[in-house]
Amino acid sequence: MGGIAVTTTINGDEVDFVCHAEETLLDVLRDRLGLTGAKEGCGTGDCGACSVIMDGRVVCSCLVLGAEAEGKKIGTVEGMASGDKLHPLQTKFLEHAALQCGVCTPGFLIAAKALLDRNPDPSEEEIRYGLAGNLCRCTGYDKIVRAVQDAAKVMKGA
Amino acid sequence: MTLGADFTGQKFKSVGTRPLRPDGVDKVTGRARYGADFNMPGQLVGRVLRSPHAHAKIKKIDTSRAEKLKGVKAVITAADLPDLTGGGDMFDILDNCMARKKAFYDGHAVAAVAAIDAPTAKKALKLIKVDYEVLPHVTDVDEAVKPGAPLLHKHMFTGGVEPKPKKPSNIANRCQYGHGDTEAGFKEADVIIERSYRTEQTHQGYIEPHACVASVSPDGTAEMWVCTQGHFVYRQQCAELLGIDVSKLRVTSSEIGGGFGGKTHIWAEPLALALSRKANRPVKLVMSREEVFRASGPTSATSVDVKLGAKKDGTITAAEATLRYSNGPYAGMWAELGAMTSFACYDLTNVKTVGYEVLVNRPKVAAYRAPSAPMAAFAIESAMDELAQQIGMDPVKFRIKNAAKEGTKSSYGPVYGPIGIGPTLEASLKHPHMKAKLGKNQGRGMACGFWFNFGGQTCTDLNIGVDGTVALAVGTVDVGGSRASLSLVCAEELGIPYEQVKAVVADTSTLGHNDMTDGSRGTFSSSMATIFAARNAIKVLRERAAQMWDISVDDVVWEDGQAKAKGQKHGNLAPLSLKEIAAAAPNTGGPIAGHSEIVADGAGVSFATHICDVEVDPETGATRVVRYTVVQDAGKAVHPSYVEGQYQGGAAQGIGWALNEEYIYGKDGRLQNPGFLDYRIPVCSDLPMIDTQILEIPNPKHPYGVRGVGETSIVPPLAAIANAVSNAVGVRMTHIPMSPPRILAALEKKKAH
Amino acid sequence: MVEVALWGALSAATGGRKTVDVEAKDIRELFRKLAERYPGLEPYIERGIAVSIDGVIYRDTWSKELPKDAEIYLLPRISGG
Amino acid sequence: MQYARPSSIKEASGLLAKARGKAFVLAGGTDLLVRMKGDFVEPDLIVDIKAIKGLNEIKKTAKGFSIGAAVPCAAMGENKALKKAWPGVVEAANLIGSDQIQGRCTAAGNLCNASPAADSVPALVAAGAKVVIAGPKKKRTVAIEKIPAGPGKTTLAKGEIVEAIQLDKRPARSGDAYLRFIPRSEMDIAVVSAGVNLTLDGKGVVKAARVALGAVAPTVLLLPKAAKAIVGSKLDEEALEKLAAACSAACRPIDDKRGTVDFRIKVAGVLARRAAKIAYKRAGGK
Repeated sequence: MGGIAVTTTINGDEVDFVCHAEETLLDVLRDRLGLTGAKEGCGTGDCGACSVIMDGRVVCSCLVLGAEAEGKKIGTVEGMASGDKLHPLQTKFLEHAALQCGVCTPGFLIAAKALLDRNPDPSEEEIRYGLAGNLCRCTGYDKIVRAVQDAAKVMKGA
Repeated sequence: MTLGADFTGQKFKSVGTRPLRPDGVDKVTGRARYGADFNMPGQLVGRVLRSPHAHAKIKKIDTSRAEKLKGVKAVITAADLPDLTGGGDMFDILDNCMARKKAFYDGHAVAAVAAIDAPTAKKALKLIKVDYEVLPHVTDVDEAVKPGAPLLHKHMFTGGVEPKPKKPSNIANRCQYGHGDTEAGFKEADVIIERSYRTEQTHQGYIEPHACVASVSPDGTAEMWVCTQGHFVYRQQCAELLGIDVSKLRVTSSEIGGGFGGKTHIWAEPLALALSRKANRPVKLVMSREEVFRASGPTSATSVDVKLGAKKDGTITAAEATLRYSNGPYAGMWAELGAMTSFACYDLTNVKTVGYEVLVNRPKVAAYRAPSAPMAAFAIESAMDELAQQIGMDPVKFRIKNAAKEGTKSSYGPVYGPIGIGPTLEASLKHPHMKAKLGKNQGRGMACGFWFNFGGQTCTDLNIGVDGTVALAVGTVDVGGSRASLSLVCAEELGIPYEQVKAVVADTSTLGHNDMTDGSRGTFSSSMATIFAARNAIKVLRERAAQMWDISVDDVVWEDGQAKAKGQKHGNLAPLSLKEIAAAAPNTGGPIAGHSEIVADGAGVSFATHICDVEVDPETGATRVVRYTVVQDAGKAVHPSYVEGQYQGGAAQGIGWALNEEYIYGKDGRLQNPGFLDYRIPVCSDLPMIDTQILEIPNPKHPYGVRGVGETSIVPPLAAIANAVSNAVGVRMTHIPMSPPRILAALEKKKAH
Repeated sequence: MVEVALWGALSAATGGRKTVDVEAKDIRELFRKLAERYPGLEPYIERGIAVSIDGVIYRDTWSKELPKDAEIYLLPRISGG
Repeated sequence: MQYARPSSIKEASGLLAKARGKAFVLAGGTDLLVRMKGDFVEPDLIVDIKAIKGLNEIKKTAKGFSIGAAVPCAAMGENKALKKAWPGVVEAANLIGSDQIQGRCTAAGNLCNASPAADSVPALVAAGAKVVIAGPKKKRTVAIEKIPAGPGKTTLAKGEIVEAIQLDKRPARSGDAYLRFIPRSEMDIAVVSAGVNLTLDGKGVVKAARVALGAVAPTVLLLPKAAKAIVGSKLDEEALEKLAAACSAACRPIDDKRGTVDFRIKVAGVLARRAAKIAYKRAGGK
């Protein structure tokens, strides 16, 4: 059964792949491109662990077909650091112990980056509603919100 | 080799600080590899066919058409897993992995395939024809004990009852705990209350579905990469079920995406191994979220009756509880744990608890964070709150008056050593949260909680690198940051900086057997083993230093990470650092290491008191948690950030359980909400910040005073929120979760009369 | 001689006795004597019993001594979450 | 399964009309891919409409707004003019799922998925929206409440695709609002929901009104009787009571894993009252 040839951009690099019509972008990232940062927690858009940025918007990659990635600009957690310098969100998540098992962390980092790109100075409530699409079962969210608040301060140069 | 495990009350340099965890960067950059992130060349995709019926006899399974489908490399049924267990618990695990004669619940595995890709595997499952004879089912814990309820096992007679009952029943076992004479106690009471409570079944809710890659070779050796809370136990059990020598099965624990007890039990792992053996190719088997809900190990649904009697001055004269816990199709000890923990926080002269293990057509129950304790605490702490109210006594003071202390005979038997229930109550009384103002439709509630804690088999290797840095290999899986805490303990005992230690979780071929990371034992037992391994290494380091200085080892002491020569006659000898001793190792006897293989014992229990404010919308019954405080005793917080993380995580799970989480079964016995849309765990915008206060009452049986803290925090929330709702809108909720429809119905009933 | 208290199911297997007096210096001797006197206890000992000595819970390590006047309590092995 | 990405609506509806097996339109995909993952549907053809020019635009003309079928709900929330004119419609569209879902899901998709609990539909029905439907041969425009036919079913014929949702220019002193009940604060499907749209006269008296309820019947309910209860009033207590009573009386809900019959009947009235008050204030009422 022939696949669909797709050309897209991931973390700034041009990438070609072939996928089945029903294959999701998440399956492509993980099983064909070896980018296992995005995780499948549910496959139905309810947990956010597969979040990536596509053309500037945070989306669940499990609810996007691989074929739809044609010509898009995709950002995954693997692309957040620049060289060996971590993104402020990555640094603050570590400093605040905002992760325990860490399986939801890639999704949270992507969603928090999209949130801060759009709203550089969010209130606690705006952070909590902005991250409501990402489930975490270990932390109770407290330290995640504090890490995002701290990162926002650093990124604003305050 | 134990060199005295007792608490010494020493001052700490590293322990108690908050460094970055050693495995953190991989986790924030997406490099960390979890169960489903691992692949082996030539691997096949494994998929499981599951029963759509709640209770059905399996008459015949025709796999012929599936086996013929192009791209299918192996198809297995229970016939491919001959019973090597000899009965008992292991047989139940085998039967649960794949149904042998009967499917006992919606989702019970009946067959499995391994194929070259997912579409082929999916098609193959559809070609397997199973001939079921559907039987009547029962999924409710109270219905299952009624006469005439459908029986899961024809030959199940209730254990723990003398004389042995004649008729079979769905009650697998009865247990009893307590002391004194409750009848007499109730006669002395001025006030008696009797209430019945129910809690629905909930799931641990870890975000990572179960996943493994298994590879079995015809020469009897095998390898498995799996997300688990205990790879040694997984190896032991999988080897037994598959008939493989334990030492020939190497199991590597991947990073684990949450467990909370749900990954202390094998589910599809033996199927992946069996498929790989049959196909002679590695098999990757990853559960879907729906499969995790239908066919892993949720906790029990419960039905608990409580009777309490007390004098006007607040002294409890008698306390009784009867606890029915659903076990799924196989007998466990879940009600027994409930019966043991029910009144554990209290100093009672007359107490009696009776537990019944009830079998139902639901998935096999597994541990979920302080298993069985939250449900018992919900019933007891709600009743205690109501009793205090009827006597007109402040709920915290009522508990302080009856709290267990050192020397109290616990309701589950033994006398307590030094314990923290009193201090957590005193601390909560003084906490600013207790005096904060409440708004409209808001209420405050509190509750206490307890969990055992235990040690168990642990071994640790500590190797001094050629450059003097330290590699620490532990066998307890790190779910919530224990590699950071164990590195701190190792650095403390060796007297070197934290950054000089690198802790890893070793696979089963590099360390001796380690028990599961459960029962909050991870940090407790591995820190003890790490301390002894470090002390053994120090012994070797002192011998090597003595050799280097050519003096007697008795004149060498280890201080601040260095070997020092004692006594004037050695005055001129400069201390030797770890780096220097390591550099000379080739000449002084070879690699330097310290090992420790122990049964860590003397685990100290961990008590907590929680305070919760809620706001209830009287027109819709919606409840919102507006403030939450956890006060818990940690003995010694090795890495305070991760101790706080355990307090906050446990509370959040408790809040979800209290308000929204439940398994919903239809009349057809099928699970209606196997997904994160309708199995509603708390989202970020549901919760306030969760404030924590760590108390440190040292555990005398641990060198640093450490207690296990991982589980207690889930015990109080159910009752704390129920009591807060009652304080806010004046209705006593007796059914968990307190979903809006249930609260609204209770409010309507209250308005009606 | 030590006085050993039995939890629910164990007392059922000894004909309802709540406590038993046994001459034993350590856990191994205790289990051996109990099994001889009450064969009904065999399966429980086999599955693993937790031994509480003065309020501290120990696994069934045979060499663990039983101090003369200590409070000994036998409990089911507990699994956690 | 075949995947097609036509560049014109004519080509798209042609593909759907000629399709032999089961064919589905893909806009945001946040419903379709969930149903595919759960094996509720196994499409033979998916027609992705996001490459069709004009479908991902919000056009503002003298006659009102036209929202393309491929416009993600997040974009509706970012359109200041639309948000100012129709706050109720936009807040309903923005309540569908998380930011991750908002970046993909569309109001047209929400409509065509035809869930009785669809969030954007009650607000659009209250707003009196119309739907432009492109068929293989001709186009037609119908009132939005005509589209849902029951859980998962619409009145669209084979080959027909929703091209845009239109909102007419509003009379002055108008306001709309949408509220829903969910057990959590986010991420849930509405247990019950209410959309109210009204216009006031110079003295703050309700001149015209439309009231719609979600998740209380096989399709969204447009309730003229409930609207009549508040027309002619300044939303005093008595009018609000009559509104709530009319809404509760019209409900035909079911017991399911999200809510009970009694709960939905009672809370439908509560939400309608609260939404009416918000709409009234937005329309300039005191």
